[in-house]
Amino acid sequence: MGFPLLSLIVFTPAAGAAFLIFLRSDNAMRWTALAVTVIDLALCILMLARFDTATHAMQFTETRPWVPALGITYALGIDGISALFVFLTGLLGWICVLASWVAIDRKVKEFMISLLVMQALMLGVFCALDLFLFYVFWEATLIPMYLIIGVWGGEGRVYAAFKFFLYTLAGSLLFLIGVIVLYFHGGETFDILALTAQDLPFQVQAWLFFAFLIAFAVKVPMVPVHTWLPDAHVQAPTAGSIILAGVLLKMGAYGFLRFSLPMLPEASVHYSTLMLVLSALAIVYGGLLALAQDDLKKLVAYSSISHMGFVTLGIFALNFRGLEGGILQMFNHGVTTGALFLFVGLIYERTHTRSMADYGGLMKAAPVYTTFLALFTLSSMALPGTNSFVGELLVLSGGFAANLAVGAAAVLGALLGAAYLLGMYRKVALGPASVGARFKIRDVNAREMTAILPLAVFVLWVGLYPKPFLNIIDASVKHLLAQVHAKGGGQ
Amino acid sequence: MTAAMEFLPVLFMVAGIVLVAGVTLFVSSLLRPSNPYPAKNMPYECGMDPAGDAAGGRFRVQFFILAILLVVFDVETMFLFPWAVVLKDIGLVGYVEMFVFMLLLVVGFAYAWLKGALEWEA
Amino acid sequence: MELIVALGLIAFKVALLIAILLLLPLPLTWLERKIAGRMQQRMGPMRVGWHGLLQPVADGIKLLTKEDHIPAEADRFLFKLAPILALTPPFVVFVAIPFGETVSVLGAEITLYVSNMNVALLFVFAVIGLEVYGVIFGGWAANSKYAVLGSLRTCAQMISYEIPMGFAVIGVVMLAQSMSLLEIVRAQADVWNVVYQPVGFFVFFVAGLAEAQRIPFDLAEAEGDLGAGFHTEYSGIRFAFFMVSEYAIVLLVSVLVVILFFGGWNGILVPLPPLLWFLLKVAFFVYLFIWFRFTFPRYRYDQLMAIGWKVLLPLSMANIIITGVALGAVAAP
Amino acid sequence: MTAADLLQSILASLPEIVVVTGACILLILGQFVRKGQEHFLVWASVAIVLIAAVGTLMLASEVRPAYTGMFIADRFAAFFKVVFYLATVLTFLLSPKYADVEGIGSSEYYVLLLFALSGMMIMASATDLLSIYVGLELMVLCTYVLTGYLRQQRRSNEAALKYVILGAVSTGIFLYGVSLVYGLTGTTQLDGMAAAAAGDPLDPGLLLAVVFIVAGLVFKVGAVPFHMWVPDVYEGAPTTVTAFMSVGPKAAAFAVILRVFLNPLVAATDVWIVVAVVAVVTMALGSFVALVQDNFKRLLAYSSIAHAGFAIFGVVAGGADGIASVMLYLLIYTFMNLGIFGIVIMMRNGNISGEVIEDYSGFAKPHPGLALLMLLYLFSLAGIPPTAGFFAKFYVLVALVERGFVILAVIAVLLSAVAAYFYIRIVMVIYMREPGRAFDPALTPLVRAALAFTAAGTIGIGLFPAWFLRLAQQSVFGG
Amino acid sequence: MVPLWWYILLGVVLFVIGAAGVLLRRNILVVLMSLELLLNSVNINFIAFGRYYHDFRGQIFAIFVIAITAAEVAVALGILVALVRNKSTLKVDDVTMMKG
Repeated sequence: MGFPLLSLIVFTPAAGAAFLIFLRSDNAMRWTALAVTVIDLALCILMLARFDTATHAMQFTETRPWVPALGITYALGIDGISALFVFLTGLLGWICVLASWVAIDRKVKEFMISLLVMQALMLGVFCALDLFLFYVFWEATLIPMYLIIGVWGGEGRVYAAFKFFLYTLAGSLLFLIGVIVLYFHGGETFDILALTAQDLPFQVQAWLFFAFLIAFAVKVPMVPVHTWLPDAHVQAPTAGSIILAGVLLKMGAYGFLRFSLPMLPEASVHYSTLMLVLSALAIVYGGLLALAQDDLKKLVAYSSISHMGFVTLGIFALNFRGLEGGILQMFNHGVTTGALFLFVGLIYERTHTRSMADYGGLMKAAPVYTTFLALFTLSSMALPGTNSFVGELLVLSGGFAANLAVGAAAVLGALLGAAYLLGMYRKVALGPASVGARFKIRDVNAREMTAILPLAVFVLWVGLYPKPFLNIIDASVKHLLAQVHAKGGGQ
Repeated sequence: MTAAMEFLPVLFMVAGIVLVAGVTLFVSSLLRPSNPYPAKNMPYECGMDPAGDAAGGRFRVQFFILAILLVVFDVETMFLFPWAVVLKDIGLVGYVEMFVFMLLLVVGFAYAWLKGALEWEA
Repeated sequence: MELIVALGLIAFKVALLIAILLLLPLPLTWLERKIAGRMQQRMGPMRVGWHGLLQPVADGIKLLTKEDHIPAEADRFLFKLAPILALTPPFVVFVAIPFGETVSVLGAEITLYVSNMNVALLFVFAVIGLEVYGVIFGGWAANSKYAVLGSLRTCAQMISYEIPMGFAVIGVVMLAQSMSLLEIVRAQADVWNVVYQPVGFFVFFVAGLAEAQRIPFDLAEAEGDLGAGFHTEYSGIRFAFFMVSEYAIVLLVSVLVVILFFGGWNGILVPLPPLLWFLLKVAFFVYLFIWFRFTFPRYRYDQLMAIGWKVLLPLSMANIIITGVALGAVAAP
Repeated sequence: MTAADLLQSILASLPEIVVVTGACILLILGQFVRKGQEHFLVWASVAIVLIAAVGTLMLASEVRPAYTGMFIADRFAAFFKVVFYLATVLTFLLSPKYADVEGIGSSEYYVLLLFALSGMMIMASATDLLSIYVGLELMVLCTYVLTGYLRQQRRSNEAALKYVILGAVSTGIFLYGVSLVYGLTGTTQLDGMAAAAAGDPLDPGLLLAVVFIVAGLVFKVGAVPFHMWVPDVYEGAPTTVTAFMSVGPKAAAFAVILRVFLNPLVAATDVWIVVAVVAVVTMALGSFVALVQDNFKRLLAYSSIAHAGFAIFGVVAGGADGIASVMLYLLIYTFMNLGIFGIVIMMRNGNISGEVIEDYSGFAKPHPGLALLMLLYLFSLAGIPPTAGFFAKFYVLVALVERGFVILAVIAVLLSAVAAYFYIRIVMVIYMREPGRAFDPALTPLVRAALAFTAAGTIGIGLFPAWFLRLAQQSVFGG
Repeated sequence: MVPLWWYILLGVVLFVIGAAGVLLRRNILVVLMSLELLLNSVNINFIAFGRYYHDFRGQIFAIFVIAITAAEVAVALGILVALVRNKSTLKVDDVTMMKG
């Protein structure tokens, strides 16, 4: 066991949160939080730099006994798939801090603590190699997120927080039962790798698959358990929305990748069509709902449902392109939708309205803002040259290979996306300057620019040269596919 | 059988008393006059008209405390009687245990005393 | 056949007991008034019969023919039930009391007790405890303030003194290793218990005085402040029942003192018949009751309670502990 | 029984003797304590418990049967006794200020708690139905009185009266079951019962008897259908007593239930079906009714019903893991529940009752630290990791699934999701409302210590459960 | 000799009467008396079984039950007194203040 890099990554934000308790000035807290998240990002980059893309095996592993009586260990480790999300989380962390720099003006200390704890827990989720540890991180994210939405959210924050909490709690508790059942079927261990190596009878796999499905589907969220998401997104503060869209939703898809597919391959193959249909449903349904929205945040929220549909579609296409596309799309969605929420937040800070009807002609008042908005809108539409194009293309080709009808539905969804996103951009940025009359809108300042630029860089980088990112996940995806098809058959 | 013979007289006795009392009452009812009128039927209150209800359920708490003390102490005696009977057969342990019991009893008694449960403020 | 004889014998003994106990108040009241007279330098009843000997009979007839008065507000059922409830327990207790071993009547050995229970002492206490019901019902049912107050006080007094009484007896049981009264008397063949248990005797006797509602503990019926206590509203024959019950209790306490502490029918020095010894001793204690009545002043109610709880109870508890230690010391090699 | 046996027995029951003797001495000494020196009583009581605790730990190394099979000092008992000590000491720490505020000036309060403690200890060690009964009564009699301790408040009187009457009925039911067991097996010793009943496990009379016994015990736990007393009693009793009752007597009843269930006699009957139904209904009722409560104490009462239900699931699971899971659950519940009650007790000051949930509106603003503690306890009660409450529930679920009761496990988690709602509702009130008035929590050093300790337990066991888990398991396996 | 089941039947009947009394009667004193009945049915069982087995344990248990019940009644009376002093009623229904 070498240098505990992953532990450092996971617990740096937690330590920062603990340190924050002793600070008094709001600004000191903001700077501290920023420093901590930047350090964390640096550590993530260090991790990526030392990451060996050639192997699918877990890297940077750490193992310590935790509860030996029950075979629970404190085990961390990452493969290509998790590495990408660890990095994504690190990337979004400091952006969240920046996004809430002035938006959060009361109980700053509590907010920053919640944010940092949240980040630590999410990093933990992606790094955990022990099911119990994973579950602890997974479930514990509810606490800070509940507070972030409930305390610093909008008008209906309490309702939204409750809804978020109870939906995800109910889902994950069933997951817990699944975990325990798996524990006893898999030789009384919580070691994810050991459990992956087990051969379970199909009957058991099928039950577990649905137990897991409920938990992950709520998190992703898939139709029909998506209803918490619009409420949560709309009510959450900007940083909360970024975390939700950027990372939290990925945890569900990550669950599919880490547990459902490798541990329950037969069931995954068996029920893949169902999952594909649900994904297509989410894509189209989410798109249609987004089309009908006037509220900017709601629009982005529903578009999230649609985009996450692409992710699950790619995953359950169960072929190489689909999987790679799905995973890349998760990353892209984190960057792009995170950015969109950030943009909605920026404008909301200035005008205190999110209704598209109130906007128009922003182009003149805030040219820089609208330019970058255009970039991210196009990215969200998956225009060639942006990140989402690469991901969506891979997903679609994988999807068509898996199921023609589902692929066709996905294309329809992509078109819908173009419709509502362009509509949104037209209403907000173009046209007569209705807002300028009522609000004094200033353009983005340096701090905001600092948050926006890296995201923009990633949009273009992935869009133009996705190879490094695909390289990271390649080996792991191949291994995963081999696992699924070795046991689950198909293709 | 012997137990029945020992306790049968109790029944005889009760029956006998009820019988005697009944006969006496009957004889008395033949002999005595009966001349009730409202003033005579009033409860005795030194000749004044009675005021208020006598059996309204309001009386000093002291009576309750006494009742409770009785219940507790009387039942303690119940343990002492059998012990006293078999004192010599019960051995050292039984002998010592009852002293522990008595000690606890004394503690309870001392507490009641200190607490003023035994004071009867006139 | 044997069974019928046995049952007949029991019935006869019970009837005899009832008769004696019912008639005993006659001479006792006479004696009491006579003794009172002597103590107070006067004659006592002299009019009815020789030296007033028929006075009790006249009183009895008077009570029998007096109007039976029931207050208007009374609970009539309980009011009528109470005197019988008060009358029963002291009579029933006598079933368990032995007056001697046996006597020969026409060549047949007849026991001088109705029943030899192995738990006689427990039985005695259990039944005496029931006396409270007659008192409380009587006072409550009359719905008169004096009666209610009197009955409450009487009850409190009776239950307060029941505890030291019970504790006092335990010393005796420890000595005799039995709860049978017969065995207890037999155990005193050589030495009377009063020698080993002076404190027990003192506590028992004083508590007995209080149980019988006799001076100096007759607070409950103190004429001055409570009319006549719980039987304020009773008249005629029902009142007589209460009186008979009180005398029966006086007799009972005397008998118990003799049995438990003064060797029962075991005589000393003078070889008299056992039964005579027994009756003499009982008579002495009955006389003591009467003597006290005209000698002591009445206690206040708080004093009464203080004596019961703060003097007699600690004494009796100490008595048990000391007796236990002493017995242990004797038993230890 | 020779003198040597007696000495052995005295040794085995030394902690109980210490507590009872200490309580007696305090009872008398307490009468001489002058006004304003009550802290002497607190420290004396704590000292007594600590001495007893030392005794228990020293005796825990081996199994010591005592008093001719009536009593045993083993690890199982030691574990529960430690739970009782914890509950009692924490209650002591929380009490003085609250007693001041409520005007409870008398020393009997502490003495009664000590006597209740001794009753619970006897229950944990009892191996004969008679000693179980005596311990049980010693405990409940004290809690009856403590419940009615606010003599001037009708609510307190009423709660106590209800408690006494219903408690006596449950005792009656328990005793009736005991008498039937005695009649059918000819013995009241737990071991003897099993031996006598061997070979004829399905005697319906025996089943009935065991059901009666379990019903009587279930009352003390507060499970359906004998739960009706819980909310009223919890609401009416002084809050410190409520805190104590929600932990101590409940754990004691579980100790007895587990002892009885360890017994092959019970294992042979199909009582577990009844118990499973009880567990489900209890949890459902506790969780759903708590949703609509406005009174904090009442809410916690229903919450405690729900938690009892969850712990009973552990009993249903049975086996070593099942029993260990119940024990661990109770230990953890002691920390978190006393923690949250500590907050409620602390809030009772001045004209704030601390009993209405609305009283806590915006509590986080002026007192972020205390609010954080509350958050911790509440999420622990809801069973969210990384708090101890999660691990408690987790282990029960593990035990359930191990025995194949997956459906029961699913029901349990779904109901606990319902229960989570009312805990986070309180979080909502303290964090998401604006404070309506000034708070003046009675935060004495003792209360601080109690809160710190419970918080440390709640988070500590959550993060490092291994040691506590091993403790619970060893208490079952090695006892 | 009276057969064992007579005693058991008596016990059952007393138990049922006692339970019914507790549940149905409204006067608290009567409820307390019903409780006594309930517990005495247990005592009858114990003593009958003890005699049946020629075993002292039944009687010992009965004595303990009596003693502890006495303590219980003492506590109940004490609480009742406190309640009556706050509000003079003995009716169960009048007592109820807390709901839900």
